[in-house]
Amino acid sequence: MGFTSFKSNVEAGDIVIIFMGHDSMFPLYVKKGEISQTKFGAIKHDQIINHKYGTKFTCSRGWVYVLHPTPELWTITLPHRTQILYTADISMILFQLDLKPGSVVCESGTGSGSLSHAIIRTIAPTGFLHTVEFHEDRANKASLEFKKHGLADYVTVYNRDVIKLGFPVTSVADAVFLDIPSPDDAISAAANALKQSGGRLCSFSPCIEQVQRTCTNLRQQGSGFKDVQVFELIRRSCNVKRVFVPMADLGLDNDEVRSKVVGESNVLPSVTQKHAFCCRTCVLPKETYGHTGFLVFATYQPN
Amino acid sequence: MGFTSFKSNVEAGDIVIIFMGHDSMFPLYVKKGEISQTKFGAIKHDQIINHKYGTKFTCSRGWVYVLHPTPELWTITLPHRTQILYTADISMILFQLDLKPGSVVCESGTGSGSLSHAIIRTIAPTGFLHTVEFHEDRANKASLEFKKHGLADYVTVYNRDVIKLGFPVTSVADAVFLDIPSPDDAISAAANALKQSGGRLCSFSPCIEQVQRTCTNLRQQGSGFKDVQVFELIRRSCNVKRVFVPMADLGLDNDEVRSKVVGESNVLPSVTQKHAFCCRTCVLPKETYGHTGFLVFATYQPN
Amino acid sequence: NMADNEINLNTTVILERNSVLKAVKLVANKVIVFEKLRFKPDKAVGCNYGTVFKVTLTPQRSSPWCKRTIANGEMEITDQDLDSLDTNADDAQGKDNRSLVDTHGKSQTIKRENILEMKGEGATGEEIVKCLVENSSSFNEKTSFSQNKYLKKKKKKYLSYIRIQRPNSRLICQLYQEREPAKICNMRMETMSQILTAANIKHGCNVGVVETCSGVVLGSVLEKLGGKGCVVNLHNGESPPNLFAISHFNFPEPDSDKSDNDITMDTVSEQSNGCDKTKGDNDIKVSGKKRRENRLKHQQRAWGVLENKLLDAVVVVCKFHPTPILLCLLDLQLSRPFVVYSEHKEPLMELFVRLSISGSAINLQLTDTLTRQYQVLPERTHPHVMMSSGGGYLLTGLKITNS
Amino acid sequence: NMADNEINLNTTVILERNSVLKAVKLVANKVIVFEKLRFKPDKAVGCNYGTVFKVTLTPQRSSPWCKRTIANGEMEITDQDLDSLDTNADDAQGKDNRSLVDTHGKSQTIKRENILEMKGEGATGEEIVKCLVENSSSFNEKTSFSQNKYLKKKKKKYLSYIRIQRPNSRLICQLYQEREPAKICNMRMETMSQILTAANIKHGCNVGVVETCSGVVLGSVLEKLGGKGCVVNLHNGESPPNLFAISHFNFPEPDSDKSDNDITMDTVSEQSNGCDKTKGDNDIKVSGKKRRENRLKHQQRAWGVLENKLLDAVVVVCKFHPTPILLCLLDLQLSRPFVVYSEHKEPLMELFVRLSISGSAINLQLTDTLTRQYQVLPERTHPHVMMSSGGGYLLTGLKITNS
Repeated sequence: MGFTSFKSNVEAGDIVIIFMGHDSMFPLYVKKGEISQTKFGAIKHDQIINHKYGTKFTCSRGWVYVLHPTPELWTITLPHRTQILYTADISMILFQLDLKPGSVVCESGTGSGSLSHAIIRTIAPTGFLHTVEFHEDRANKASLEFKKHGLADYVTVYNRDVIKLGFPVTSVADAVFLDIPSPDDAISAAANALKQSGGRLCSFSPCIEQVQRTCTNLRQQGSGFKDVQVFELIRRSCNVKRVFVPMADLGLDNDEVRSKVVGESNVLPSVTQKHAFCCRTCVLPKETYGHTGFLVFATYQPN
Repeated sequence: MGFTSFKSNVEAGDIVIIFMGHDSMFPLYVKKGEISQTKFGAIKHDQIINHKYGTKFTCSRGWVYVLHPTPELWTITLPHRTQILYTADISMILFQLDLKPGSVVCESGTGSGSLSHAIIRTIAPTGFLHTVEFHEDRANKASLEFKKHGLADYVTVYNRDVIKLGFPVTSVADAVFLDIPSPDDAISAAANALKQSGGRLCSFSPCIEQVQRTCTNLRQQGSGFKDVQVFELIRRSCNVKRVFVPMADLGLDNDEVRSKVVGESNVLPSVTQKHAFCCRTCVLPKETYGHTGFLVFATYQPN
Repeated sequence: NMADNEINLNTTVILERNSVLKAVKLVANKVIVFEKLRFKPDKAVGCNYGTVFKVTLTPQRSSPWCKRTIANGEMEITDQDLDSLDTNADDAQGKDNRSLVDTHGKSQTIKRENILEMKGEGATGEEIVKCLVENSSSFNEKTSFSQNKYLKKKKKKYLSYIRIQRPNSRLICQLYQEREPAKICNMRMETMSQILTAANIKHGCNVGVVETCSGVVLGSVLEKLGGKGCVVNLHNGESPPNLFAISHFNFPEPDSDKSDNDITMDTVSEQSNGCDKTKGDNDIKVSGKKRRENRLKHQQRAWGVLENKLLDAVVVVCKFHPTPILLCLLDLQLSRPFVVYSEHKEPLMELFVRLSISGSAINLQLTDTLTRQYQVLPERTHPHVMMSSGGGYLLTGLKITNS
Repeated sequence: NMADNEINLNTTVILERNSVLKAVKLVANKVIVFEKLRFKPDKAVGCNYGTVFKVTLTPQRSSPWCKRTIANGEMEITDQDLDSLDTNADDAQGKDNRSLVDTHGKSQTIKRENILEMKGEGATGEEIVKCLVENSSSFNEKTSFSQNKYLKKKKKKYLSYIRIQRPNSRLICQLYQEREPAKICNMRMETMSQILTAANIKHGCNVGVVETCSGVVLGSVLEKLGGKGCVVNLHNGESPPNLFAISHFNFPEPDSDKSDNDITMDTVSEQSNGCDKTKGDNDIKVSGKKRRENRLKHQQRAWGVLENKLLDAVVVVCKFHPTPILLCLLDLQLSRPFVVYSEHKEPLMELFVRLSISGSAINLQLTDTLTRQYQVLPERTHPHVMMSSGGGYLLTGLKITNS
């Protein structure tokens, strides 16, 4: 299914992403006979089936694009069960954990499954994700979701307290990811899950206090962890817009003023325009995410 | 003298800033009969005297500009006795402390006097700075410097431990600035120095641990402090440069390729240029100051 | 001296409720409407700046023959600590919320209608909060931490504390930044602070200002001059721009007898006439012969500063393309700074290049500043989650001559 | 499986000394020169990746008849923890340095010449450090904290620990970022990571790559394909670009018998011929008939992917203007992503506009990422003082069709 492989046309049972605009997308499970209501009108699923991914689909009050699912689109459209991780952090996590097809990963907690989908995409089909979620309801929902997304072969969800009981597997993981309230209490659990030949660890924390304790424990003599690094990523997305900057009325008919502004070389005639200077510029949104969380990375390499 | 007033021509006894290039400036005390060696050759002080500020001065191997001193130029040219504060932080401190002519300020420690000069500029001639420095040698040097800069009327330097002994004055300050290793231990000293009718406090700390303790103490019931805010400023300076982006050889002679790239509307002929696309862009230096320190601000308003 | 710190009628003050600021002129017996509160300011007179007042809620009675009678609230001095009501902290982060189940507000049996009814019956904020707590099925199951947070949130909503502060450059800047950023060209406080230092604004200097920031820049410069010096305000076209914020600063009126202030806002519209004519208008409402004379005197003085090239600094913070404006005003004294703000980078890049090759400026710097605000609370310390981006750009430099 | 983790001859490894990285191919009995050390790698063979070795210093004897004899150091396994030698932490910050007087190095009586002499006499690093401590007049006056720091600093300089690590995308990226950023278009690690996710690189997909990053991008994409799929590498002009970094990844050679890897680096120079001809070259040094056949097979496969429009992703990370390149390659499959990196914003702004009006792409995002690294140490936690700025820009989007 979509997250680990590609197809060209929509089939019943697929999850697709309906694109109505840059900030208006939602996931849709395609089911024979069903109809979904959108602000652009009804979408009859039967009409989507066999529809080509990436093409327009016309509703009564507008048109949408039917998109192939990817972990990145899923991240921005998924139903939030918790705070989720966003794409800049996810990318850095996958990269710094050295994940690739075949990697075995332990994750806690599963949360809304935003990162889990991205991990599975990267480690499938030969790798495996063991993901632990303390909260029973969330664990069940995540498990169901993975099944619906055709990912059950690559992941097991465990409802478990990782701090008390550790990870369900020992010495098999290439990488461990922690996103729990007390990551510092799970350092030995992480070490146990990791391969004796070594691996990588990442802990995500919104607050610096957790980071401080986590680093202290990672650096403790005999922990087996090395190369502790802490990052924070701020990703800014801008819009390219044409802006018109008005010109002040400086009386350029006056020769004295004109000579000051234009100069001898006449280098920048643009600023002698009467009404407005026009340029293309990058406009940042008024507010952006200034902080998502801190990423702590370390290498496990017991002596 | 220069820091609190303006003059047009250099006089003996002045401190001037010699500008040899954007990253190459130094301060010079003008003294009759003296000669200073620079990379552009010797500067005879007698020739600078009566020289107009802001004009060229020709040395044997190049020319320099003789600039009027300002606290901002002083900050980038002063002899470092300690870590110093830079202009983005200094600006925010002056602004958030509500300083203006007439304000009375208590500072600890004086350090290299970078901030002190900026404070005096802003509060003179009717305000006063009480600045406390633990380190004797530094206190003496700062005191001497203020005298040489004609600022003695607006500032007193005290060699004193502000944590043990508090500020030398009580209930007179409109603002208190702390840049010491344990600002959290100086909160009541700050409160004592501030006017009973209220005032502002700023504490500068390079590390978050100091900030955490300082905020805790500021927020303690009965401290008299309110509106605690913590900022960090990252100022980036860029260079405007013309860059040439080379064009790949795509075989635009081929009609098929050409139609793809140019399109029907021929909107962007610039990209069909053979060899390079030229544009003006902002180039950031490879490395910039990513962190100078944290600024904690609070209002003192005892009930 | 302490009397300086007293709230007076006929001055502008900054009102604060739930971190929202508003500048308002206190007039005897005149109702103030602020953040859903209605009250007369008279009781505040004589209190110190910084005092927190409780304003009783307005009972809103509705009956068949009188849809809604709007009464005024009463002010009452209190020593409530506003910080302790602050619930902006995102306490949830970092807490163990593993076993929480979201009840989606089902635990509260008091509905919006009930609250309106209570208000109509004249219930106090305290009574409403108490009722909400008693009727929340989940309140007792919460941790004391969560109970506290819940109480704070409700108190903030139903108890009506306001603080009255003395206006200054910082608060006026903050007010515009948060409520009407477009009216100050989306400039932020840290940029304002850098403008004042880069332009080396100090007691007694002559500053040329071009701004379209509602007077916030002009007022801030005036504040830092401290009663001596001269600000030449240059504006575009015939009519003076909106300089409403100037009135918030409570500057002594130039012609009032109390004033030892040598400054006025001299608006010289000569720009449109090639710098050879003065023709002014003044935003401070003036009347009477003496005022007119004063105005003329000030305009002539400003004009003299311009004509004799006595400017110590030039500050341009406006919506217009800054290049021609700065080039026109570059006749300031040698070795003096100029500062230009623009919301967009491109116009400043152009000006940067133009000045680099002109030989009339050095130490050119094109900068932007990223401000990170931090929440520092036990176990919850981190940079603010939302950050305002795009605070514009500054170009600073020093006037020199090549000859 | 554990044998996988052993260091072998004829593979490339990453050497690390004092946080400096270098990729080097281990060849039996062949001297490696790295960060002033000279040694043969043979003793490392069979050890686990991650092992730390001590390399004895090279005695440098100089005498009238033999100016300098360069001998090789010896490798020796050790369990030294490299982190404990890390002195990058700016410990001074936040410490009480109020009564410190800078002695400007006057407290050390051992001079540079003495150390060179000791080295010449074959003294070990330990001996040198011990001697330095004994001859420092201020060492005993230092706090134990400062003593520790001093020791660390000297140990780092005179004791020669190296670590041997297994190469991967992360380390190779880091190596170039720190040592030769210009060779990867000044791209940083966080950008590389976003390229891989935005392009949705996964097992078995077909990726079109245009890069001038020494093969770092190509190698990273190949690594994430995990042995299945196809990378079509398109390059400018006749000769293939420098792809040296590819060799660091230790990919199985396509024609070796061990290889179950279906991928090769197919270099198709058809771009310069309007996409109608294949003409390739392969950076992996090949020889022999079988290899040539293999190469041809791979090139044909790559060509097939292009011609049949089977690309699942397009990645452009190069020094060239990206607009015409991406427009040429926009024939990828529908609802598939493309990612374009550029060091400068302006070319991407142009591409952004061009794509917005083309109707062949949606979800366009032009982004940059600010990375803050933190020092987290007791009483010394803060963002790194120096920050690399200007890590370039990314434009990402999804291919769609309007018809």
